[in-house]
Amino acid sequence: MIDLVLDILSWILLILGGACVLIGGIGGLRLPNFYARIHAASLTDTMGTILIFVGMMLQAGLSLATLKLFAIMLFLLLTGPTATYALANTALLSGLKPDAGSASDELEEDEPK
Amino acid sequence: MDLLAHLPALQVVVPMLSAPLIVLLQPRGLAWAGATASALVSFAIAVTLTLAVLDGQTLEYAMGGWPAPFGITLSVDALTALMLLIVTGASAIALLAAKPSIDQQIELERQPLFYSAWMLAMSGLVGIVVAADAFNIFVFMEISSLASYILIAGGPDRRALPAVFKYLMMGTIGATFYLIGVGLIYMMTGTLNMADMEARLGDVTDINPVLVAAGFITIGLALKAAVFPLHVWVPNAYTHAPHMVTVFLAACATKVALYVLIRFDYMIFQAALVDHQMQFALFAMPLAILGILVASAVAMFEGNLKRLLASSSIAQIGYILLGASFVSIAGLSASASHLFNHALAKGGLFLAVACLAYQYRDLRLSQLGGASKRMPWTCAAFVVCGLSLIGVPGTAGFISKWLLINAALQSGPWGWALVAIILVSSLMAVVYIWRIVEALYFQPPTEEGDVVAEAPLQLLIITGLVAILNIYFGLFPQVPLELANSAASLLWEGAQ
Amino acid sequence: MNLLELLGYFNYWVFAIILTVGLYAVINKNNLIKKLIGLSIFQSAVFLMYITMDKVEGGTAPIIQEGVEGQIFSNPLPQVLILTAIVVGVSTLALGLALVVRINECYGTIEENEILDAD
Amino acid sequence: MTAETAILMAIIVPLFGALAIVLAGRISPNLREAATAVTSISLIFVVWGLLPTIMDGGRPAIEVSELMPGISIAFKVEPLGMLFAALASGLWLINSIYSVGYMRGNKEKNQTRFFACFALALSATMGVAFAGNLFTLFLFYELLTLSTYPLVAHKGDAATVRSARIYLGVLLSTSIGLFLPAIIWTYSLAGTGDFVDGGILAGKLNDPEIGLLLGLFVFGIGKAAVMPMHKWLPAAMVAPTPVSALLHAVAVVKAGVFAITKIIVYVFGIDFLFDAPSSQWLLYVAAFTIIAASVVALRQTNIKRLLAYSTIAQLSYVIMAAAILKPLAEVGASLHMVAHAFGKITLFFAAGAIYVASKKTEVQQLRGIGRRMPWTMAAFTIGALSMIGVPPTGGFVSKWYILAGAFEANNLVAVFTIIASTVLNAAYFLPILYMAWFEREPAGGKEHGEAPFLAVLALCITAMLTLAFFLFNGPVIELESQVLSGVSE
Amino acid sequence: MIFVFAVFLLTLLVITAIAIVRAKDLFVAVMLTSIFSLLMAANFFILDAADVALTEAAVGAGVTTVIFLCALSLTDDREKPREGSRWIAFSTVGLLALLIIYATFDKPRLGDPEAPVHQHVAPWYLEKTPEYIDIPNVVTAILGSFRGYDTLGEVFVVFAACIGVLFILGVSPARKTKEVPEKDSGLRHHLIPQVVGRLVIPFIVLFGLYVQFHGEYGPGGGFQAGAIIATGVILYALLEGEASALRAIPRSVLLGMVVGGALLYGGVGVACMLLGGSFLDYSVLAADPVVGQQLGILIIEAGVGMAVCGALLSIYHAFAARERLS
Repeated sequence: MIDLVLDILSWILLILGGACVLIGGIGGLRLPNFYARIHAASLTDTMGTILIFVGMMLQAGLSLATLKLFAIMLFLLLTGPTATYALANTALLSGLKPDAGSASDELEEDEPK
Repeated sequence: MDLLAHLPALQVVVPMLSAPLIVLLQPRGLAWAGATASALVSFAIAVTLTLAVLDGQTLEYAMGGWPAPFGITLSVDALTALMLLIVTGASAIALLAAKPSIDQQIELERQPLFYSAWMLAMSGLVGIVVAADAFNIFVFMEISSLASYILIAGGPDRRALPAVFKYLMMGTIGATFYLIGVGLIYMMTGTLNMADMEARLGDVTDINPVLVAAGFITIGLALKAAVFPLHVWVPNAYTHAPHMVTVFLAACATKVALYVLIRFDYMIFQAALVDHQMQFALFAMPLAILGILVASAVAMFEGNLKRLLASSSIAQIGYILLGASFVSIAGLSASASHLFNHALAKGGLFLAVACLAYQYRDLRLSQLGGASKRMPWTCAAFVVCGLSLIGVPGTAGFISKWLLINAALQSGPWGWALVAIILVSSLMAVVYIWRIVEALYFQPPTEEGDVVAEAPLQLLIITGLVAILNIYFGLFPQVPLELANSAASLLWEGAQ
Repeated sequence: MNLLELLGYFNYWVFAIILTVGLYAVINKNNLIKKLIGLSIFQSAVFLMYITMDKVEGGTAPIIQEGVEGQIFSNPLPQVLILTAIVVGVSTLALGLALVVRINECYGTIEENEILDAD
Repeated sequence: MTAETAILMAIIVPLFGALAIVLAGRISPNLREAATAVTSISLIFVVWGLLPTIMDGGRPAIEVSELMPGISIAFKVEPLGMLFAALASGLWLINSIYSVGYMRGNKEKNQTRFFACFALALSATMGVAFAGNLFTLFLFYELLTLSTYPLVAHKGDAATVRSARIYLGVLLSTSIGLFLPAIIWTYSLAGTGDFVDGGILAGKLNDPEIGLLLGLFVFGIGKAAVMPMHKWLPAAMVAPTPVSALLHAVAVVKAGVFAITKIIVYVFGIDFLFDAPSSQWLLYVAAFTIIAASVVALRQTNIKRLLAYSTIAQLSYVIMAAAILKPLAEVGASLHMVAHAFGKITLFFAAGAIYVASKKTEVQQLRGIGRRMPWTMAAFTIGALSMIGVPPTGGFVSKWYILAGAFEANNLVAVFTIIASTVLNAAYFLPILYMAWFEREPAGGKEHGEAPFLAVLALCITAMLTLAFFLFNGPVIELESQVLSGVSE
Repeated sequence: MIFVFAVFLLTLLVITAIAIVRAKDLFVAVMLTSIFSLLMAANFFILDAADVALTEAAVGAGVTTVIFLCALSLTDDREKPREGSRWIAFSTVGLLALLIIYATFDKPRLGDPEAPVHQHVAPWYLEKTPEYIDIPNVVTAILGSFRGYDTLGEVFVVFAACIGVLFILGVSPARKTKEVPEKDSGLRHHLIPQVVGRLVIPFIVLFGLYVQFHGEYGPGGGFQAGAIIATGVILYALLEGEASALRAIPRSVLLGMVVGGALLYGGVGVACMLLGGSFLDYSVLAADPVVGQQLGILIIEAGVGMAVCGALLSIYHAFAARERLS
């Protein structure tokens, strides 16, 4: 009984997480300019990560695997946003003006320095 | 276990472990001394091993005590011994002579790395020679290749770099092809030990992968051995490398790959691929002949001394392959002895070139005027080695030419045509060697005038020694011939 | 032919395709770094071939747990070989890149044809 | 000193001589010349010391090293070789005396290299003379080619280097392209290449191939200058005269005909060859060469080139005599080897002396030179007469024997050739003599006297030898008859 | 299920490969290469090759990318368009592909337990490892002992690469830490990466050590550990800047690690010889051969770890210390 509930729950989480990742991906492709895109990307590595990992933990139940998964999640939660920050920062330093709604920076955005 | 039993392992381990130690030798000259010492030691080991296998026995050594095919084994037989002599001998001689030339070409602070790379190259080549395990050959092939890239990259001018890059590309592709071939064979036999492969390939039913494997291994090794159409990396690499490196590599590097190729084709595929004779007659022989003729022709019109000799090396590789492609004992022993004699002749020639380069910046023939006045001994040595390369009687080169022609005569209806080709190419050799000799002797001297300014004594003595060896082995070739013959019969048994 | 068999062929074909793609880059590209990238692809294709052949139906990674009986293990040998091969690959790559850097310093370009013109 | 060591000494002495010359050359010219003289004298002692042994029918032999089963470096002294060696070593001494005079008179450069290579060439010649099998013969044959190359290219200017290239090209390519295959063929047929009385090929080979193999040998041995392989000899005339004198009148060219004779006698075997019709062509080729070369010689204006073509003709005399394959003719062959050696070296010496004294190289310039250089021209006359074959000179004797052999074999081609060539020889030598002695010197010619003393001395000695050989040719016939007795039984 | 996934991954692999070759921007190409390696690693994992997967992830995706980026920062990261026909290349590689595919049709099918690969040698390893060496990870057993000689060779390949890069880039091992201009003083003025990095690096190193010493039991071993620790230090260098990284671990120490690791491995082999065994025969290291084997493997893995870590770091520094050519 409880297993079933856990299973369903975990699947829901997994699917949601998958959805987040998917949305993040689509956003990364479709959004007009760089800063908007990294928002989408950040969605992937925060929300997506959390949901999927929790789902998987539920799948694994209480075991060494869970612990490992938790560690990995922690790690991702630390690194992901940092990477995003670094990216945005570099973009700013390399003279990319945050100017919402314009697709003007396409050119530079092709070559992140 | 007594020392002799350990020698096959020590042959590889001594130079290998000396490499890291040499890196630590900073003070002037010590690195050179260390490298030379270790090269001499391994040459001594090679000689001992040769004496041990002269009576036709084979030494086996199980690494880590694990029996074949589970562990990696080393095996030393007559052919191996011959190659060991060539590799360690070339390395020792080159190193003995090297110091002045290297000091001239490479900054002191980079020398420890350089000599350590030299040791690695040598241990890699030796490792390939003694290995009895297909994958182990790959590993040591990579060691030797990486090390030789480093050595060549030490060349004086910037053109060395693209040359090395090309060599690196083609070398890696060759090694990877070899790896694919070995993988396919492993897939069909489940073993990596070469003797075991031979045994088990016999009862492989689906022949396709084996055929493809044979193709990959042959192409891969041919790339490394600079067999004719795949030789494009050689001229630049040899031309722009440091002179002593050219001495070392030209004497043995490509030959080792060729040795592996012959071993594979005779020992392993013979059992699996029926009508080996045909296969050879169809592929190897035309390539060999083309290589001989084309490369000699190129050499005839080449203006740069080192590049000229490099092209002639390609032609000589053709000779060795040609001998093997007769698929007869006579042909094989001709190849084996030519392995030795060409190493001797070409090594001597490049040593002489190193001496010349000590006085002449520019090694184009047109710039070498009056060399015979300035460096008489060097030029004399050069002439002697050149005659040996041509195959004039009384020099080492003649022995293998004679054997090769005999083998060609016995090789069936086309024998005379082959003899004709060999003779024609010899005449081409006469032409390109004589172009150099005339440049050295009968060209108006350059502005330096004709004061005697010889290369350093160390370099000169070794060069002269090699020249004398060329004559000695032309008059008393018994030992190498004995090795070559037993090697040939060994391969022949493998082929039957 | 069952799914596994199809996958087997598929693996080998992917190996062939990646191999050729890599080799194509090596042969046809002018940019030296691109050549090196192609070379690394070329090599990893071979890794795929080796690893493909070590798979055993229903097998697991060759790590023997205590007390578990009758497991099937995949073939450890190709894995060992490829461990070696990977390291060899990266070593070659490092050396090649070092060369490229020096070439760029000496010639001011890393395009092969321009280098050939330079000499 | 046993005979065996004597053989080795004969080859080693000049080698060390060369070394000594190089070292001495560093110190002083005189020391170098002394080294040359010492070497040549000691060589004569070594070689002529062997003579008695051979006369008593001894055949000392020695094997140095066996390279491959059946193929070894071995030496064996037999009458022909003995004759050749004695001739070469003897004339070397005279020639070195002459060279000193000539080289110094001309102030040539690189004299050290010159004398050193000369010694090397002599060592190679000894090797050819004493070779015990085909392989050894080939070895020293090539060595001779290579050691004479620097002598030919001595002057070092572009034209010289070009002719030297022809010299080397013809000799090497014929030897590698034809001689070597012939040797290998012989080895694969007979399993050995040793020189044995009566030949080694008897019965191993049937008719058409015999002619082919013989052809490979004859044309492969380019040094014999059988047409069309003769081009190198005129080319070699760019060398200093001593070289032309000793090497291209005696050592090198004689090495060629000597090798051919030796191969005919000891590899094929006279009787075996006589029964093989397909070997007849050799006679005709030789005959053709004689006539053709003489005709060409008629039209030469440069003295040395004229002598060169005359040499080509005279060499073919020897070959033709050998090819008649009759004992008397064989005797004639070896007699002619000696006679021509004496005569031709005299002529070259004279030509060189004229060049040193007056820098004259053309026939037309010789008008009335007889008055200025009586000794030289006297010697020249004797040499010329010997070439034509007028008694009392050595040339007469040898021609006599050859003719006798030709009649014995009633071989009319040979007879006709000899007569015709004699006429031709007269036709190109007599005008020179007439010009030299009886015509007036054109006015305004530069004053000059005799050549340096040493040169004149040398050429007088050889002229004397030419005359003496008319009477004292006993030992040669003695030796030759030994060869024939060895063959006939 | 898993096979569908495999097919998916493989397809992705092919697509990535083609994308890499087509990409004109080398930076993009390098990033894609790193992704390619990750996909490859995933494939390896599906095919039961845990160790290889770990190595490919650490070396292929991690270190290789870093070195590539170093090289890119020193050269030009745009590829010039290439004129001229490409049909020769196409036909060559096409021929090659056909050749291989032709070969595949006689290959034993994937996973066939009867395939010769699984018959001859491999079962012996699986069955004898507990008896002779008695460590769970058969791969490590083979790597360390049965084919230890190959691994020795491999270490020397890494060594060769290290001295090669040092030699070619002309950075002498003797010279002490060469002063690096302030411009590349890392991200010291960026707070967040600083903090996070400081937080993460210890764990990376710790994980590296775990992989190193857990190699006998689980996937992992010297190479992977070396690579992971190296990446940790490289991250430190990125954060704190070259100079401080070199202050922490100077070049001489790195070179010492390389040399030491190589010598340690070789030394074990020689020691075995001296103790009467054959080269690399660890059984003689202890009274009980099995213990001896385990001891030997432990030591040589340590040597491998040292050598690889040192080599990768020296290579990184050799590149990073170089001025960009304007």
